[in-house]
Amino acid sequence: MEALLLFIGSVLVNNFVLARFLGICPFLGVSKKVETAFSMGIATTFVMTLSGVASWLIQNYILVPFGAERFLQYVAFILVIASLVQLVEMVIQKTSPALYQALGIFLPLITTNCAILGLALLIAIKQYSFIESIAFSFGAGAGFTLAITMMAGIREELQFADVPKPLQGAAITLIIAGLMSMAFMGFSGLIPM
Amino acid sequence: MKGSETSQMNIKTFKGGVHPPHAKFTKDKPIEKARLPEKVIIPLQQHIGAPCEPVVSVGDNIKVGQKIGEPKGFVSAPVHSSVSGKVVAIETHPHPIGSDVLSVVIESDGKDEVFEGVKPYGDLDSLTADDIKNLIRESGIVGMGGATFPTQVKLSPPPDKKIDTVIINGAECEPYLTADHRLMLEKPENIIFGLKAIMKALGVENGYIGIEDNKPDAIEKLSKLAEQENNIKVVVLRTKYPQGGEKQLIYAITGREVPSGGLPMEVGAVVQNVGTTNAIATAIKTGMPLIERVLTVTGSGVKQPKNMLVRIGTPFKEVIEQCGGFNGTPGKVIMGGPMMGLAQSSVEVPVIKGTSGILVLTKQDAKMFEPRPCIKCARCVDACPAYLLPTRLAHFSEKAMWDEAEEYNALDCIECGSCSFVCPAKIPLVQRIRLAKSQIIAKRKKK
Amino acid sequence: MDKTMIVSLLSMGGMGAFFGLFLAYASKKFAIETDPRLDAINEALPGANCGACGFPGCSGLAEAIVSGNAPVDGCPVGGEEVAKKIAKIMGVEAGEAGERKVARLLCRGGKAEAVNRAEYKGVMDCRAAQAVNGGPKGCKYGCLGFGTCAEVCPFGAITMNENNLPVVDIDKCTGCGKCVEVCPRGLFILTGVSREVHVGCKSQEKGKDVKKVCSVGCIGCKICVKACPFGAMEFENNLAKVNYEKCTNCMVCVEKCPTGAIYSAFPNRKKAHITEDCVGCGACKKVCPVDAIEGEIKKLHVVNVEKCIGCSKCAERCPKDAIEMIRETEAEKAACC
Amino acid sequence: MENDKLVITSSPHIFDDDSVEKIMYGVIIALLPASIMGVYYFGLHALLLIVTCVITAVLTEALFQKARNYPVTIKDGSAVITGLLLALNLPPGLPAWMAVVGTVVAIILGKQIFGGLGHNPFNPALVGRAFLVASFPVAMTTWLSPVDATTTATPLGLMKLEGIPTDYWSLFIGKIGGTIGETSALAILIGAGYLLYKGYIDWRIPLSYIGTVAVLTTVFGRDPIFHIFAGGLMLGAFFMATDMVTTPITKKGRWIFGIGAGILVVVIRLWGGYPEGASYSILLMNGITPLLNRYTRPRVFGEVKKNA
Amino acid sequence: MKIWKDFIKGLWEENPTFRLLIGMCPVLAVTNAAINGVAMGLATLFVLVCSSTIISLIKNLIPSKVRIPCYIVVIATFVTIADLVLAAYFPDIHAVLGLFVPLIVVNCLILGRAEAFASKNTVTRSFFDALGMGLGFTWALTFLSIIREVLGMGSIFGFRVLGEWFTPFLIFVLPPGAFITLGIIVGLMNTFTRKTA
Amino acid sequence: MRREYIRMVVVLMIISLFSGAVLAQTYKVTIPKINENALRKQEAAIIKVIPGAKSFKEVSKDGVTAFEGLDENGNKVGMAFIAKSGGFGGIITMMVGVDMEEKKLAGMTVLSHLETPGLGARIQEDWFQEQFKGKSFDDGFVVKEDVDAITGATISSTAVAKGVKDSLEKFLQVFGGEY
Repeated sequence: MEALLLFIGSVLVNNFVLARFLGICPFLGVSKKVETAFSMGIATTFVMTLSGVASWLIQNYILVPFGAERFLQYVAFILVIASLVQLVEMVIQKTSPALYQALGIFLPLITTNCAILGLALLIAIKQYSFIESIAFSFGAGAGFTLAITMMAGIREELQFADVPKPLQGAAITLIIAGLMSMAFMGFSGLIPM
Repeated sequence: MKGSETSQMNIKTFKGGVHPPHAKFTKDKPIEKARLPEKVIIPLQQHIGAPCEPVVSVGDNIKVGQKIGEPKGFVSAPVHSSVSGKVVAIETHPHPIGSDVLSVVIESDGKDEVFEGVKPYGDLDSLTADDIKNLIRESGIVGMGGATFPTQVKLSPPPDKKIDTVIINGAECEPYLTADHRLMLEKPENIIFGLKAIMKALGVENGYIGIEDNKPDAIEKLSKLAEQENNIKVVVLRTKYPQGGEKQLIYAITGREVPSGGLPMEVGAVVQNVGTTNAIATAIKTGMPLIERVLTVTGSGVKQPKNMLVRIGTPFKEVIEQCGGFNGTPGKVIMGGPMMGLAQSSVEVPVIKGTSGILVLTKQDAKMFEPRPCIKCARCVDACPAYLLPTRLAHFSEKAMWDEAEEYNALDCIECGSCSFVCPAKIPLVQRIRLAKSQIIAKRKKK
Repeated sequence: MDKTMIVSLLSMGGMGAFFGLFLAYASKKFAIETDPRLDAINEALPGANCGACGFPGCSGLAEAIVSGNAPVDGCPVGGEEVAKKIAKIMGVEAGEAGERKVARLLCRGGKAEAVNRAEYKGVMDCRAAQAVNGGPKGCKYGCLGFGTCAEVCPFGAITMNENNLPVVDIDKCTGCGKCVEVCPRGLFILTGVSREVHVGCKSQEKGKDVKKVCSVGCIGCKICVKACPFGAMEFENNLAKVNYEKCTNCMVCVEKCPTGAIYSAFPNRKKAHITEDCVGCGACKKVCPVDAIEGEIKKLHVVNVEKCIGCSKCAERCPKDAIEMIRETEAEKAACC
Repeated sequence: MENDKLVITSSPHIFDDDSVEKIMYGVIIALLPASIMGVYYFGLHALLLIVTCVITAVLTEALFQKARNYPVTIKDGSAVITGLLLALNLPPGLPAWMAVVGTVVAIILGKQIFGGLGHNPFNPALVGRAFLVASFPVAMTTWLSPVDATTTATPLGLMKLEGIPTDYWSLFIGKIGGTIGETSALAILIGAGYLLYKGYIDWRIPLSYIGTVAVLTTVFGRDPIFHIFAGGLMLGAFFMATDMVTTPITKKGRWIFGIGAGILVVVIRLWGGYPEGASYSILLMNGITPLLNRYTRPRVFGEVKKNA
Repeated sequence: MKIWKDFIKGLWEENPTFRLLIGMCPVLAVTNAAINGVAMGLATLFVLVCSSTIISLIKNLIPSKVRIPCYIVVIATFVTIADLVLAAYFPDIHAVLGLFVPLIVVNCLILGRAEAFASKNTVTRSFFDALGMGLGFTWALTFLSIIREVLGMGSIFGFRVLGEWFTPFLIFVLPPGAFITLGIIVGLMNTFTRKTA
Repeated sequence: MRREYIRMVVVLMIISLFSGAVLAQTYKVTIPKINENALRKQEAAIIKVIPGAKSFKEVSKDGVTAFEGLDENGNKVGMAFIAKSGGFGGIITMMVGVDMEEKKLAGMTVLSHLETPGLGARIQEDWFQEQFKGKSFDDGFVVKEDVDAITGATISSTAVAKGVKDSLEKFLQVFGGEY
């Protein structure tokens, strides 16, 4: 039950993009087309869940026992994430070219997605249990997918709109993000986290 | 009153569509024979398909019904002289479809002498299916509802397509037009006769005549005649545009959907227009090829709206003059009905086989509204009889997103105009979609 | 050494070694053959994979650049320097053979010169207007003037002037052919950038019919055919046509055309100019079609500027390359006279 | 001369006489009963807010279009609707300057920066309201009693925070605390009836929206009638969830829109931090409308299923 | 001259926040109060300058295939240092910036500059480039956070600058306000610099 | 080729080692300060909620942690414990001080929260925290009756009150018998 609430909470209430400001770069960059955005979301969710698990293991079985969590945490997490992403990319490339075309090309982009590192750190800070970590990671990924796909849908629609020149591109995207974030405020108070 | 009773119980229709004002001012005006024109301009292409080659030369004396253009391909139809007289020129001439077309100009000698070759083909029972198809081809008969598809081609489906239904389109769903209505009232026996000929040509047992319920008199008349035939039924259709669209008509009557991108024959149906059916009957009974047709001259811009029997090749101007001329300065002259007709830039163009009407609108009525931004009210979506998303397609077209337009089935658009008609923002949806269609087809051809 | 230091050195060193080995192994195992330009661009890009470009990572952008779906300056992080590098990489292939081609318009009948036969309302697009009863223009061959060419031009090289005619900016035009493709009346041609004289009319109507609808159409008088000193004017379907193989840009036809249907891309012609290197061989004198070169054998020759039509024949012939073709600008002309 | 030329256009050549303006003014007429009831219950300040919002909306739109060098289209009535709807979504005691702020935000951020009418992804009035709620949470949740003009709570607030129900009749005629426009379900229904009769709104969205709320509240053991009549659900269902610009164009999409919004309302009302969720539910569904349009494309006439 | 150009471009022309739009997460997250904006900007500046300089120093030693992991290690090291120092000496600021200090590691600005500039240029140029970019980032953050604090709280650096008459627009210190304010600023920047772009 | 791989490994390893060394050193320098900061923060909170306390001592019993406040002489002057509650935006953590003799609250202060700035965040304001001082253990802690709520932030106010009440009960179950 806790895990389920955590999942819903990280999708809706504390949406990674709209409330926590994590993963803004791909959110602004890769949200031009719905298909691409959705694939990006799925790939991110996948990597998030994996790295959530991995960083939980590292935190609880390596860093904490050695008493190094305070000063080696960042380096360790980022290295683990980077290599994990690379590993996943290679595995996918080797095993399923179709999947690689759909998801793999997004993987390198995910390394520097601060949502992933942010997630790993949040798991460490909040001291979630293993199951909670999985639910939280998956929810965060789902929230990211939801937000980026919504954004892409709106931006596709805006192709036909007569947006003032200076606002085109990043500016209007940011404002839409603001309006979306405003709409997501409707969920605040739903689940305290 | 039996007919009207059935009509109440059993009105058939399709999904979508719109209700434009009927404006059928001429429905009680009997067909009037037009004056013999002094000069006719007969385009050598009055059908979809390859143009004809002239078989007469300048200076030749020719008679009514004489062939002047020989078709060059399978999808084509010959062209005949509609007057007797002298060929004065064979040159390109403006054509109501838009581009200039090679045309034979004949000066009438006023005698109206009939060509020797024109004689009745005899009794329907004595004719074989192939005889009928041949005589239809020889008579130059094409779809007279406006599409001008050569009729014999429609009647010659490939052997793997089994046709089991013939539908006569008497819906006449276009506002203003009443030519078919009058034809059904004045020549009902010809319609039945023509339908029987088509059924025989195709070897089909089921014949339907679909008529919209705003023509009760025609329904009654044809129902009475149909009662005497055991395999012909009159079907009452709800008055709704585009009830007369081929695919919509087939759906309303048989419940079958013509596959996307396919032809009616794929669901075993053939649809013929009332005018075409009458032309077939006339050709068999008298041997006279298609040299004249009934059309409606109407609209706010003509003084006396009428239904007229006009020789092919008569310039629009002459026809309009016989209806009392223009009512003030004309704003728009349209060949066909207001929903799908073609606006003309000149009244010098001749009446062709597909001219179902000449609609003249005053400056006032021809006024166009400035398009407003789309408010996504989706009325076009509700109206589209092909279940498309017109607003979306128009947007794609505007941004030259042809691939997306193709994906959203732009090619399934039948250009009926329902979407543009209902659009509260007055966006030229049909025109945009048409542009997208032409671009998609051009792109496909390239590949 | 205390515990903290040991732990940290051990774990960091271990990780470093592990990832080094891992990457070394991976780069060997998963090496894939790719477009060399792709690798080069990948190398040039920042590699931060931040996604600010809108593509999935740096390699995504590299792929898009190679396939032409993204501009060379598509990376906002790398800025100008990276853009230059990529442009260089892409430029290797773009190095052209032969002369650059540009688009030219073959109609001069704007709204001032050509009449309309009807009033068109609806989608302001040439292709759409063409489909409505052949468009509103009196001339069936002339420019419809709705600017569809300007809209599709990916380089912004076409603008519509006040006369409703498209104007091609030769400097911006890359000769991509989009306008040629899109014009429903086929009024654009791609020719070498040095081709300056063109017949600005495509009407195949007879002269009197052309006159009815347009004051700058080709009326089929054939004066240009007779006037051309090089036989470069051809005539078919009631229409004059430049044979670009033979044309020397001498502009005689431009001057002679009674309606102004023939035009040159520049307002004034080039003039031959004989330099000090002239040895007075007289070869130029022989080829000049208008006898504009004066001077005796073995002496410096002089061009009669008044007579010279700028055809470059003499320059081509000169064995010493002593003749230059110079275009006077309007300013220079004003200054010297 | 030009005038004597025939006009050529693409078909069709006749048009329905409905126009954007007619639809907009139809909606304004339909909003009048609710506005009148609001003024009747809450007095002159409510009227002041309505007038302020409408005038501000029109002026803002005109100024923005002027600044962009665009033709000013304030006559089409869409700005009036935005202003009016926003006003009806405000608490009756709100300071007028806040209403002005909300209206300016609604028109500029909600509508004009996307290119004006027809292009806005979110309902402008709701953008304005959400902005105000986030900016001035206290003022935006201070309700007046229609009986004695003292501060009170909305029926939903009473229910959620203190568990006090309100009787049906008061809910229906609007003798309750709430925003200016949402109090009287009766007045809203009169306006909605007019819109449905005119065909300016699609019945699918209000039906699925309210229906979902009724079903879900019943399932979770709450009083469905209370939840339907209390709060902004009615106003939202008939006037904001049916806003053509921000809702799906496909029929299936509209069903999903209504159901989704219904679920969100119930979730927010029963478990969320706010007592009321109608406006957020619509805003959120506005956000996924492009996706709904995309994935609920109707089957094309005669489309053959693949593999069939 | 060249160095001056390297330095100055980050301030305006290629301002990472308003022009290049990179490293947006902290820009949005921590700018709800001026003090946070400044602190975050300075922390990033510190990491950026240090890592750029170091990377530029060792650029010739690093084989290209492991360059990214190497850069990441360098950057992460400096981030950890910054984090520890903040925690030790500025505990209040550290508490507010929280998660976003470690996230400097994945700020594309830093890795981007390392890749695009420091790995290809001299130490001096890299230093000034990083300094310019870092200062550009800092002023952008400060600017944004001042606007948000004034509108959302009526104060700057915690001091109330607008009188009691001012009712703060809370939304500006909430997430939506961050997006909207930045969107509007970027739009305005585009309006005013359109001619040069 | 082989050499290159060896170089890759070696370089990355050296850089990592360097990084490790630097970090360890920095850590050693800063950690005392960081720990002191944390301790001082806690101490300050405890001193704030227990009048007269100058230092504190952590006590644990049955898995519940509490703090004893000590005056300058090391005498027990009261107890404090940490209370947690789910607010509007996230978990609210509070330090609650109790006067065991008078059986009433000695003080309360909010340690951390994620409530809306300017709204729920006002639970940090003194007037709000002060009202808990002197409340009897038997108080109902019902918002709007026993506790004044913050306008527009009923949920946050309720969360604080409920957190105090629940934690107090838990605390009293364990430590209640000591006096």
